[in-house]
Amino acid sequence: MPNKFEIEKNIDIAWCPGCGNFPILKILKEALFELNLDPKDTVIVSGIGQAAKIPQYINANFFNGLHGRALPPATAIKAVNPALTVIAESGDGDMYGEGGNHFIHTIRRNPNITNIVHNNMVYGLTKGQASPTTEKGFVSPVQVNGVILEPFNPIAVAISLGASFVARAFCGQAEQTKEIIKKAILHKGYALVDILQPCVSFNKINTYQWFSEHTYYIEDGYDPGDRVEAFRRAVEKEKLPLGIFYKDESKKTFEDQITLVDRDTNNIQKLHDIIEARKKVETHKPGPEAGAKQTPLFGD
Amino acid sequence: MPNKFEIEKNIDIAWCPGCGNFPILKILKEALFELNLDPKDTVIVSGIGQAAKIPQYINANFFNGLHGRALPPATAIKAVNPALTVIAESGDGDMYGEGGNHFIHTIRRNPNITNIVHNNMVYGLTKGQASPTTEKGFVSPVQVNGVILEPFNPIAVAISLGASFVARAFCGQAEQTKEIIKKAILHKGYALVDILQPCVSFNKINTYQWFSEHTYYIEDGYDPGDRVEAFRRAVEKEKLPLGIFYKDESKKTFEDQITLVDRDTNNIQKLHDIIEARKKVETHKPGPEAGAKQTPLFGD
Amino acid sequence: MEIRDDISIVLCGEAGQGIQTIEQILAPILKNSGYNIFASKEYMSRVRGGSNSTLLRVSSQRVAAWVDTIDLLIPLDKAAITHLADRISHETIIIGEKVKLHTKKHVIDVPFAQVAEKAGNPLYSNVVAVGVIAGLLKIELSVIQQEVKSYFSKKSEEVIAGNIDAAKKGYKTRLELAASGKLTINIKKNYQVKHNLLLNGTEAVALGALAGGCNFVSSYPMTPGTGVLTMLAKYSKEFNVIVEQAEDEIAAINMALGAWYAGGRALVTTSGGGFALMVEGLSLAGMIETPLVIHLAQRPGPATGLPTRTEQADLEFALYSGHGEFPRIIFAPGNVQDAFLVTHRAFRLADKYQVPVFILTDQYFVDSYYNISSLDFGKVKDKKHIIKTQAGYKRFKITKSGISPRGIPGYGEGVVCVDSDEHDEEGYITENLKLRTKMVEKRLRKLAAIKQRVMEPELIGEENYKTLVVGWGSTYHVIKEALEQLDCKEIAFLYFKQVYPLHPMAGEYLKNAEKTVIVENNATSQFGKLIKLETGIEIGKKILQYNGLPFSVEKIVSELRECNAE
Amino acid sequence: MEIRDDISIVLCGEAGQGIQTIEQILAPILKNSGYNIFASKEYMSRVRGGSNSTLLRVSSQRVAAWVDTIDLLIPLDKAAITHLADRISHETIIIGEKVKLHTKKHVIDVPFAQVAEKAGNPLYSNVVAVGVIAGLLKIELSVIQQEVKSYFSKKSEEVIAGNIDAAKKGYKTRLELAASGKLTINIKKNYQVKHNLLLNGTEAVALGALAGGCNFVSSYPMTPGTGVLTMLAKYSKEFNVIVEQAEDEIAAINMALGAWYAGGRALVTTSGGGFALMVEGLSLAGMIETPLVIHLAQRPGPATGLPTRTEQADLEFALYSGHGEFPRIIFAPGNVQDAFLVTHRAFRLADKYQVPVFILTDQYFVDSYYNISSLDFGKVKDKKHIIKTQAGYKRFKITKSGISPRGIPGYGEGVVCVDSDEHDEEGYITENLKLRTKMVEKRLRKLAAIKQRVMEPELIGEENYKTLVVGWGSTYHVIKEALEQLDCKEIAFLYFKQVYPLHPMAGEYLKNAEKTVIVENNATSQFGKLIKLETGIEIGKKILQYNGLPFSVEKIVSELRECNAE
Ligand SMILES: Cc1ncc(C[n+]2csc(CCOP(=O)(O)OP(=O)(O)O)c2C)c(N)n1
Ligand SMILES: Cc1ncc(C[n+]2csc(CCOP(=O)(O)OP(=O)(O)O)c2C)c(N)n1
Ligand code: SF4
Ligand code: SF4
Ligand SMILES: [Mg+2]
Ligand SMILES: [Mg+2]
Repeated sequence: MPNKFEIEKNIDIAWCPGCGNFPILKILKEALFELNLDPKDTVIVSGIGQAAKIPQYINANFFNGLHGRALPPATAIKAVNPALTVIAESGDGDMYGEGGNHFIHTIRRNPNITNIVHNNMVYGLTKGQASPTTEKGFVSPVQVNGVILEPFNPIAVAISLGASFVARAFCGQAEQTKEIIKKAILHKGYALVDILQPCVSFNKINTYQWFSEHTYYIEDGYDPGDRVEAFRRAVEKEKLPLGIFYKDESKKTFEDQITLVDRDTNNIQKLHDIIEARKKVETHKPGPEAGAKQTPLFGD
Repeated sequence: MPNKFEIEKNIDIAWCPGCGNFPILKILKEALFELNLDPKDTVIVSGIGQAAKIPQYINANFFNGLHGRALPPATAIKAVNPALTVIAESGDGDMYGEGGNHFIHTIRRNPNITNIVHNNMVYGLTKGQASPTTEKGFVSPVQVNGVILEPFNPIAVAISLGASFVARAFCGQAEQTKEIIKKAILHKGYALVDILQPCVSFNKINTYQWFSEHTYYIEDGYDPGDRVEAFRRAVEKEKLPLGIFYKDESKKTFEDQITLVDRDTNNIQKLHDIIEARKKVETHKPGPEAGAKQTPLFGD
Repeated sequence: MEIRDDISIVLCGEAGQGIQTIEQILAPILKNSGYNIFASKEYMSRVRGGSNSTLLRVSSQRVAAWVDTIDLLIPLDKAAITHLADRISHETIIIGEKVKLHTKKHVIDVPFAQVAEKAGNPLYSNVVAVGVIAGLLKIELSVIQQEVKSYFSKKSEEVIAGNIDAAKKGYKTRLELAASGKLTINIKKNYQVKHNLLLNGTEAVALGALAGGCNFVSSYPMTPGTGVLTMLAKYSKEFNVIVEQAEDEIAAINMALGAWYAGGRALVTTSGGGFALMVEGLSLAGMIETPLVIHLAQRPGPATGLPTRTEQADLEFALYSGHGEFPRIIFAPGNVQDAFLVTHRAFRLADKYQVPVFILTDQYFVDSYYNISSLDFGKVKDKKHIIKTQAGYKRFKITKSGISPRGIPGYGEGVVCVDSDEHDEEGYITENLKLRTKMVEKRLRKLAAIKQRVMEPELIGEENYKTLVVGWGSTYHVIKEALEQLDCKEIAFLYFKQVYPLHPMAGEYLKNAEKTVIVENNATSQFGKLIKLETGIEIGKKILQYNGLPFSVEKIVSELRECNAE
Repeated sequence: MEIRDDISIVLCGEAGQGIQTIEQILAPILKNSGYNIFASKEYMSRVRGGSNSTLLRVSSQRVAAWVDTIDLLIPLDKAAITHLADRISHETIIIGEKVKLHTKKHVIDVPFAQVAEKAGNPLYSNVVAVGVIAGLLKIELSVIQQEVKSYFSKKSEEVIAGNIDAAKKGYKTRLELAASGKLTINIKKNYQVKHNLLLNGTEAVALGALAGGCNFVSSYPMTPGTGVLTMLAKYSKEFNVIVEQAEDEIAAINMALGAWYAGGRALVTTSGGGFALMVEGLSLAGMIETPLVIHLAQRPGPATGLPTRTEQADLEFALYSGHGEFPRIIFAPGNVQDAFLVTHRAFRLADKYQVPVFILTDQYFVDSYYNISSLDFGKVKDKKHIIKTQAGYKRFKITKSGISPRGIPGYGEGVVCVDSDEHDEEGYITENLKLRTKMVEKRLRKLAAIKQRVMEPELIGEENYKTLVVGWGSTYHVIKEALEQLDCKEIAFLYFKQVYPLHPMAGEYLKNAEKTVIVENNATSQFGKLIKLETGIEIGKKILQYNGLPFSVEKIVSELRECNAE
């Protein structure tokens, strides 16, 4: 059976040969296909960057929005139409830099979306400046003396925020990564998949080889239900663990807790009723509750 | 000796009687005084909110900027003039909500500033909406069905970000809080002091009594150098630990690692020299390094 | 002294002294008794101290504008007298606690605190004032008692009883006042008013949004925009509205765009500083042609400015912000009926033209309320513009009108692709520069379509005016009443509820005037500049105010008198 | 064929094929050999595939403008011919690999790849092209060899040798071409040019900032604004500049304000989408009267738009954005000398008037370079406006000019208090509404002071023109060269390097014209609207382009011819 997520016509991909974005694209399309999803019920939401171009190469709905702003529309799309499968996907600069505040608060909301981050530890599209995940000492045209900021650890931060699914993968290992992505999509709630990805043009440090040498898979039998243990793993430095660090299936999703949109509400009639009722009210609705102070009049 | 940080003329404080902001104001002025600081070399940077009004009531320099944006100017002020003592102070909504992205990345920078957050678990100034630290279930005029988001745990997040000093205090306990603030100011690097603070007007849940009952001090002998242990404490839920969770004195500060501004550089002469030198260059500067690809022409 | 048509009552005190309670109890009683009422407030951005005041106008005719005049002042503290010094005349009757007020002005002494204390608690002073006013306005005692009871129904028995007693005691003083000949009020009641609707600007916008099918609101609290968020939250269950307090305004607008993209109808509500953070998202709306409705409630800037005050200084900001070029629509309602209508219309137009639509209000507008006979649903239609997609669906099909039929994901066979980069008809990124030109023109062409359906400015007054006064948004009632007072047939008022694009009649009306005057709550006459740009006509006289307060009828009257004398 | 004055060479290929290398090696050699040169590029926002091209003009006279004409085309791939189809005429000489190009057009066959392969690697094709061009332009072989060697000096011995060989082999083909009579170039050299300075817009702005004492830059990368950040980073040690890549543009602008507050001189550099996020900070700068310099390098919007292309569509955005009302200054340099000067001036004026100052450039401007004799430091002064504070210092002292002497923390006895709320003279929050009015007026009064020192528009051409062509920013050289070509005394060019406030002479110049024409790289004539607003004059003809490319000299020439014929 052909993969419906493949775009049929010839497309012209804007990535460098050898870029880690290619395997991610392939893995993602396969994962979507193997999960038996339908392109017309799948929405890929991205920001701006090299990674963020990914929806352009997949046959599905997409919302390729602003740099750093994939998560808010993704959350809203899922809330308005929970039948859709929603994937928010972008680069490390996009998700953890410009979009850092949405990363924090989207995790707190726990919408049932999958957040895939192509973590190449660099700003690819704008020519090689440091990203939040860049290692100290990395020299770039802007960081001429080398990066001095502590690298952002998305795994540790997501765990500290109570994310309900936290994983790291490496695009050099297709099968494992595909399995992780599939689990993330199937997970009911927010799922972070931080994918280590070489940028062959601008990151000469964190190459395929470097990642191979500096990663290992979390052993079978590891309990992804223990948050403190997950944190311990997350802050390991010598080698970066791969796999699912943490998982909490008991958490309610955002959509499950909010009023859902019924597209066919007849608001007009309801409004009429409300207005007529309001006119008739002879007395005023009760003031503040017992013990409550007067609500002061102010605000900024 | 009178406290130089007291404003001499009569001031008209805009807080509600009984508000936890009063003890914080008092504690802070005492801490600054006891540390022998000079108002003219002290800068208080704040955002907007009830907490953020604090610099208006202290005799010192202040930069009362935008809602959520205290940390970037604080970082810059310290970088431009490291001789100044810089305190960035605001409410929980300001620092963790609107300003969340700066919270993340300022910690990564590790400037030598003190970040004091008045955590009343509510938006005071705008009349009682939920803040990022509001507990689940809290009902407000906007969260009519109660808060459904996971509360933001500033301590855990700061630790996950590698903050070099992370503490929690409770404004109901003046002496201990003052000691923590003093230590934070003396700490060389970014120091977070999250101060639990009742809002008597809009938060009827987290009252003085509630905080007294739901907190305890971390025992003497606790080792604040162990990050994983600090995290374990940070995610405790039954009672909130007070005190210094984590401390790392080995980290270099931002200012120590950047070029410092020498106000009297004679740029004009240097520019002349550069331009003359450039005119004379017969051959072009070398291209990319060996092995480097051509830098592609692109960017977003 | 006898007052017959219209009384302006001002309650003033510290935040927390309960002036809002007085107003909240009185307003519905007065309306239900057949009085036209108007209430508005000016307040400080602080919780304690300071001075806040509420203006309550009670009249036989419809009045709905801010006045400086104070016929009856109830000062709850000493500072009130200083605070209102400019507005107190020797005709102002002051009722209050003489000992507390320390003023040389003549005060009709009603020892509120003493009376309240007798009723159980000096804190009930404000309810004594309720009684006094109700008494003076000849409300039946039982009605007040009933209202006070209901207002305090969630409090303890003791508090309820005490407050009822306080009201009663206040009520009694009315007889003394009348007997002494100091003050009698004989305003004609109109029992039709009883069936009227009390509505403020906030409510009108929120109800208009619901009429427009709004089912998603994502915003970050900011005075004076928050009220609409709160109102929608209140009705969220009944109307199936997803209400989300975003982490910041950037998230708010990007969520709203996501919601529209997925088939929802979303609103954001904010003020200038919050909107400043939405500007990139606005430009995104322009590019991906996703509808968007923005309620921008103005307050004085720059920056944090005066958070609880009023101004009309964000018109140019709304008009020109966002990088790149794309069309937009801006409404600025001047009365609650229009606020309801334009907000409803905003949703329809946003949906139809796939452009951002603004509703520009301000603090004065959202916080003021009055009775109207009803909301007119006449033009309220429930048309949606979503199509079911086919395979090969082109989200950005180039059409003559510039409007491409809008599909949503999951509805039909097509996929719906939108891209913030320049794109082809299917929504894919493109670097075809000829297509770029076409896409720019397609987007801008929608403005021509929009211009076909601009709301005409309303001419209030005689057609053969000599002087034409121009106003927009919240100055509507103030100018209208000022002109009624001036009662000069040669002056007419041109009221704009849609400020962009401008209706072609704007220029026509202006050309016919000998003198033109503009009234704006800002310092640089932003709408005047827009009129100049669009019609080439430079308005002769500018009446500007930027102290954070709304214009008063008196100010407009005196400025227009001057202008006529010039 | 012989070319004598001016040749337009275009190199075109896929990203990664090394056309930039060709240009980078050739430009300095050509300049040092006494040729005037101009180089500019148009490129796609992608890493692979697509077509990018570089225009290299070599001439005996100063030319510095984009032209459509291609005298000599070096296509490195097949797509190049299609990409440039509109610009290739039958006079265009194409030198390339016939077999590869598959075109019916006449191609002078130079088998680049074959030649390169012989030199060691087909990848060296681009350096073969370097050789061909250098040969045609009569550069000495040794000079090229030296330059190629130095360019590749960081690569392996083998690569260096191979490239030198490639250049040599390319060079040789020149003789064949000349011999065949197909192409001879005899452009006069001017050995003065050797001592000239090659500068692009980015460098000019960055050097201007350093001249203005810039010692702090906080920005977030965004094309085409990033170059200035990179340049300042490069010079950061030498000039003691703190360079910080912020987490987002909001942080960037708030850091910059903190830096100025503390005594630094800060710049932010960005493009429209990044500036959109700075708008709240801009308003803060207006309120706390903290100086600020913003380099806004425009690219086509809305939203992400065409990231690597050019446009002039953010003028209104820069002019009107930010909530509330406060003055600002906007420069739009049209040549590198002016870019240097206005950026320097921006720091001085920001410091003096305590307002935000914009430098509005665009992708075409920042990416284009050419030789100039030198940078004129004539007007470059090093005056700072910081005072030492006294106890009781009032940061916002109300003065006649509106400017309050500015202190910084830690320098003097006073404390320096700034507040985003409305404040009193000392900087404390206030709700005194009379003071509010005074503060609004104080802030706006600075505009009057600023207007005293506006840069006059430059009239290029004869005083007694009949047609006046108006341009601003990057169109400068294009319009100028077009007018030179037209060589018609009746047409003059009015060039604005400061676009706001407008100089009073603007209106005078326009009034004196029989016909007025404006040239803008946008779709709605934003500067034309500003002129109309400020001078009341509606410009007669608008020449607009919004396809992402700069205007060409030819386009302006033909539009102006038409206009004259009308
Ligand atoms: C508001 C805004 N700021 C800056 C940019 C420029 N920009 C585009 S992509 C990018 C960074 C890309 O880095 P990353 O997200 O890591 O993606 P990558 O290219 O590495 O895959 C930047 C800074 C932008 N488009 N919008
Ligand atoms: C950009 C922007 N958005 C919103 C606001 C409105 N606002 C002012 S303070 C505040 C929240 C205050 O909460 P917090 O920071 O917790 O301070 P508190 O008042 O509780 O001390 C908000 C939403 C603003 N001033 N600016
Ligand atoms: S620049 Fe880096 S991330 Fe972008 S396509 Fe090339 S290799 Fe991949
Ligand atoms: S509203 Fe809450 S936080 Fe603000 S002053 Fe009152 S009690 Fe304190
Ligand atoms: Mg990246
Ligand atoms: Mg708070």
